[in-house]
Amino acid sequence: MDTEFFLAWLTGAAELVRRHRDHLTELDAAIGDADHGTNLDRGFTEVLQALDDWPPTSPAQVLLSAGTTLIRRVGGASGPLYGSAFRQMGKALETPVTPAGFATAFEAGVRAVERLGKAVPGDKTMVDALVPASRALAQAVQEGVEAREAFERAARAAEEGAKATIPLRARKGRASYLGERSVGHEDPGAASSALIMAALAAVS
Amino acid sequence: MDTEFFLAWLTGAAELVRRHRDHLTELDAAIGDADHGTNLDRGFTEVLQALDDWPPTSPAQVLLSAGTTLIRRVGGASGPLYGSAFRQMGKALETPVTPAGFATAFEAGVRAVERLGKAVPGDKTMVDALVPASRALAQAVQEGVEAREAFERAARAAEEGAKATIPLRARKGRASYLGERSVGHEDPGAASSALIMAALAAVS
Amino acid sequence: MKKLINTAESVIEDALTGLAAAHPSLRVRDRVVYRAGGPRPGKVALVSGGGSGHEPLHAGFVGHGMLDAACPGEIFTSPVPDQIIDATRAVDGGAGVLHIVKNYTGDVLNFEMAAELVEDVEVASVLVDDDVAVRDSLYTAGRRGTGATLFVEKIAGALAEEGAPLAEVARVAGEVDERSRSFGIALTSCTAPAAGKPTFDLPEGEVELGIGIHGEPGRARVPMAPARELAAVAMEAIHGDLPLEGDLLVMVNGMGGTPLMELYVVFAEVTAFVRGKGARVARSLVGNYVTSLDMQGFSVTVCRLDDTLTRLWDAPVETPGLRWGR
Amino acid sequence: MKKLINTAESVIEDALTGLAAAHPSLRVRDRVVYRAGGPRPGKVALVSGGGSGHEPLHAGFVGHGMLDAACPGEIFTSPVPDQIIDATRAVDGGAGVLHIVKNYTGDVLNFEMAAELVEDVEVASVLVDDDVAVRDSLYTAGRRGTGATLFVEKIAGALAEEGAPLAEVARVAGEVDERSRSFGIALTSCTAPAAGKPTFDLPEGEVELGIGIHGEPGRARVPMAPARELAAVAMEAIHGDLPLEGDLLVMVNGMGGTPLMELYVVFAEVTAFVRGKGARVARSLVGNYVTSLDMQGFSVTVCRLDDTLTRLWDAPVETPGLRWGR
Ligand SMILES: Nc1ncnc2c1ncn2[C@@H]1O[C@H](COP(=O)(O)OP(=O)(O)O)[C@@H](O)[C@H]1O
Ligand SMILES: Nc1ncnc2c1ncn2[C@@H]1O[C@H](COP(=O)(O)OP(=O)(O)O)[C@@H](O)[C@H]1O
Ligand SMILES: [Mg+2]
Ligand SMILES: [Mg+2]
Ligand SMILES: [Mg+2]
Ligand SMILES: [Mg+2]
Repeated sequence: MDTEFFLAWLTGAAELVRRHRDHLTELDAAIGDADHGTNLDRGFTEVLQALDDWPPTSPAQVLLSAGTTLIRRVGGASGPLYGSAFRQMGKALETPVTPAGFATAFEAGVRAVERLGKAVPGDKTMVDALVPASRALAQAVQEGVEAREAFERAARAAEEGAKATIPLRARKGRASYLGERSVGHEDPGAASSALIMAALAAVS
Repeated sequence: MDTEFFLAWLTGAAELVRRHRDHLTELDAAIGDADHGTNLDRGFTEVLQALDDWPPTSPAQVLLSAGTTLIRRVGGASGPLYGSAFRQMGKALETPVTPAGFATAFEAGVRAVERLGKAVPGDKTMVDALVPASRALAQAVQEGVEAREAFERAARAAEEGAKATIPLRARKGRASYLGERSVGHEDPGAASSALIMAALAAVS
Repeated sequence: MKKLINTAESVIEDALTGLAAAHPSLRVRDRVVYRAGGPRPGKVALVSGGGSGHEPLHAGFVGHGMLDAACPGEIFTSPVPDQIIDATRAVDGGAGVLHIVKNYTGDVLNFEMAAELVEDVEVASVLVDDDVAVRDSLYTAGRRGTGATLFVEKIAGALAEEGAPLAEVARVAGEVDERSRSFGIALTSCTAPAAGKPTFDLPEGEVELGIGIHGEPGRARVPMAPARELAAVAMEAIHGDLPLEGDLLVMVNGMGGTPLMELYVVFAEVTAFVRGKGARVARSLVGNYVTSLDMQGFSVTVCRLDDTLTRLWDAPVETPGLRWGR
Repeated sequence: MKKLINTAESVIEDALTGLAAAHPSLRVRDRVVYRAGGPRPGKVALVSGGGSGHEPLHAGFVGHGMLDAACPGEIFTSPVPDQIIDATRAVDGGAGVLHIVKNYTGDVLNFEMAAELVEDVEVASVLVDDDVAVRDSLYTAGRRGTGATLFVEKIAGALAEEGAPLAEVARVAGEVDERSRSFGIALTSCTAPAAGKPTFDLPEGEVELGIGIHGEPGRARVPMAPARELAAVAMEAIHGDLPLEGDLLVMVNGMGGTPLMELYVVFAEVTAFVRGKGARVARSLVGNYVTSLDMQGFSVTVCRLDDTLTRLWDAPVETPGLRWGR
């Protein structure tokens, strides 16, 4: 897993976010303020721009650059959260990158989201997609399956985690203001997390 | 034609205006500001109230009271115009009231509208209903037909005059701001004038 | 129709109750809004009025440096002579009273009747007719009075505070009107409470050009366009009637339902347009000042300033709708 | 969607251009709105910010007696740390900087990150959370910051002008928040330019109770009712959380698309309600101050005054959105 791999991941994530932008915004309109799609699309566009302007020379640099850009350009709740996740992942990532090393770094990134947002699984946030993804990744690595397979399991876990937010009542973020009325809608941040993991699995 | 007759006329006019209030307002919405029906309904309601509070003892008093109330309670363009019309009619009315005397007084009332509003027939205003009504009345009286018949001719003339405003381009009042766009709509004030004349013909 | 009212019949009364409660500097009696403290001896008094639905105009401009009284009529219906007579008599401080009348048949007739009936007070009157969307010709009731009314009330009010005599205040008021022009564009119609539905239908993709402030349709209907183009339409109409030169007082006015953010977007375009003509925006106002109920849209009003008018515009004013310098 | 904009992407930039052109007392640089004239030596500086779409909040409250800088984010999206860092460094006059933060996850996270990164400036921060529609519990992100933000900015700003130290300004700012409560009701949704359609659908006969200021749906949907009843719903919610007693500062705030006349109707009802509870409306504001784009509706914010807060509220203020005393 070299620098190219991580560039491909973020490029793929940016494409998926762009393609699903309006859907993410609609999810946010239902239980938030209708800006999640535009926020992330703006952010990932800037991420690719920055990676293009200052070409990174290591996987860690890719993640650090992406995290910093998301923090500096997105705003809202998702900006600092995703930004910190990528930055922590970058800081924890050791080169050469092994699947096991990546799983550890990824878990550090997810921890950063939990620490910053103080959300736990079940609060109906991106954490509900990221934590299962992190677990699946660690599990797969332990089982020694090859990277590609491990990423696919993580992506599936994230996707299932996102869908599992539908029946939940939000306890964090804007959706929590709706109380009972937040039930029955998928959390936009969990949905975008699933997209980012899908992009990881799609890197070839 | 005694005091009762004139009270009956105004009572009938008030009823017709009430019944056609929304229609008059819709006509005004098309080429004005959507208040003619409410203006006149408010005005005639007050007219009856005042006639009830201070019972008039002569036909002239009925008209003077009605005119004053319309001026004091309606506002807009139609308030001063209709108000002055009834006031002038009252001033010019001689008792005992003969059909001929009424025709003369009515003409004086119409003149007041023309003087105040400076509108001439063809400008697409109430004048287009009132002037033909006045002419028909004078004509009928000259021919010596009985009152009831004379009033019916006047009402018909007013009605035709109102409908005849449809193809006209307004040159006075709010409708004139629309220029060509005022063509194709009946003038609300002409329509209300026709109602007032219909009430006259309906007095029995 | 969804409106924050109790009943369509009581809306004016209820709003005036709220206005009086919100502004101790005002007094409301018999449908007239007065500046508290009674007539100012020796000061020319200013009285204006017109249909309601244009808030803050006129009642929101009663106070030091502007109006002494405002006569609110029913919605979009000019006030009745009684209100104007009461107001004129009550505010006269011996120096006479200026009636500021927007040029609409109803307003003109009712103010004229009132003026005739107060022989005991010296009354002068100024007619505001700044709307370039209406050609002043034999074929119209003449230009409508719109945004310039605020300029006339502010500048004449400042002059009156300085102690100028009635004739002088009336002269300058007329001068402000002559130097001012307006043009309005509607994105939506407005809904009068009594009517209960929009005065006219305006499809999603279209706007009305040359609207007045009573929800009446405009001169023409065109496809919706970016703010830059809509601002240009309004400014070209104004510039074509009164060339933009020198120092200008410019108001970008919201029609009541348009948020401030959009008005600033329009103002940015208007400023660029003015610069493009070699003139200068010396003073400005951006906000909802002369409205048409809940209509979405804007109007631009431009006044060519000179040193005197600028001084009078800058003079202190203390009203609910306009306040600076005290 | 019909809006007076050029493009959904450029609306913030365009509006800031118009804001700067309209108000010589402001400076706009890198998405931060500053009070002209640079930092005030020895004066505690106030910085606030949040998503755009709430105009005049926050940029309209930059000036003497209120904010030293405002950081506007994208529409309904909190600003990024860079803006807050730039603003904090630029306005510090040596006495430290107070961050006024509305309680939303995004605002809190971005202001926190910024505060951590400016070790060179003494920063204190106050969290505004006045919306009683949201229960503050383990099950929510806590109460939203809405109308009380204006009260905090005005009163803390006046105290800072008096030369009070950062700790004192922060303490009083927190006290204003503790003494304030708000409740909002929407008649229509709002349309974010980027979304292009209303955030939620609200049928003709219904209203949303307990809305925030980001077009998010409220706590419940009920049939439309007369202003008197809607005002009572809002006031009961407030009174149930903070009993109405003594002298009150009351704001009846429009959500952006509601005309002033209707807000006065609501204010009349609110005043009557307060009187009914034996309290007194000692100070008030009626208008569009903390808005949600083009949403129609209103919110009521009440603050229990004491002599100090009243004095600070009355102190001179000179901003585009709030001005008196100079
Ligand atoms: N405290 C939190 N912890 C973790 N994730 C959160 C938290 N608050 C919000 N989020 C995530 O952020 C998403 C909303 O992001 P976005 O709409 O971009 O920001 P905002 O809510 O400020 O408009 C939510 O769907 C949720 O997944
Ligand atoms: N100058 C005028 N002369 C005669 N009638 C007029 C004149 N101006 C307006 N009207 C009449 O008044 C009617 C409008 O009355 P109304 O709607 O009550 O007042 P407003 O136009 O002030 O809203 C018009 O339909 C027209 O018939
Ligand atoms: Mg959001
Ligand atoms: Mg009318
Ligand atoms: Mg009218
Ligand atoms: Mg947001």
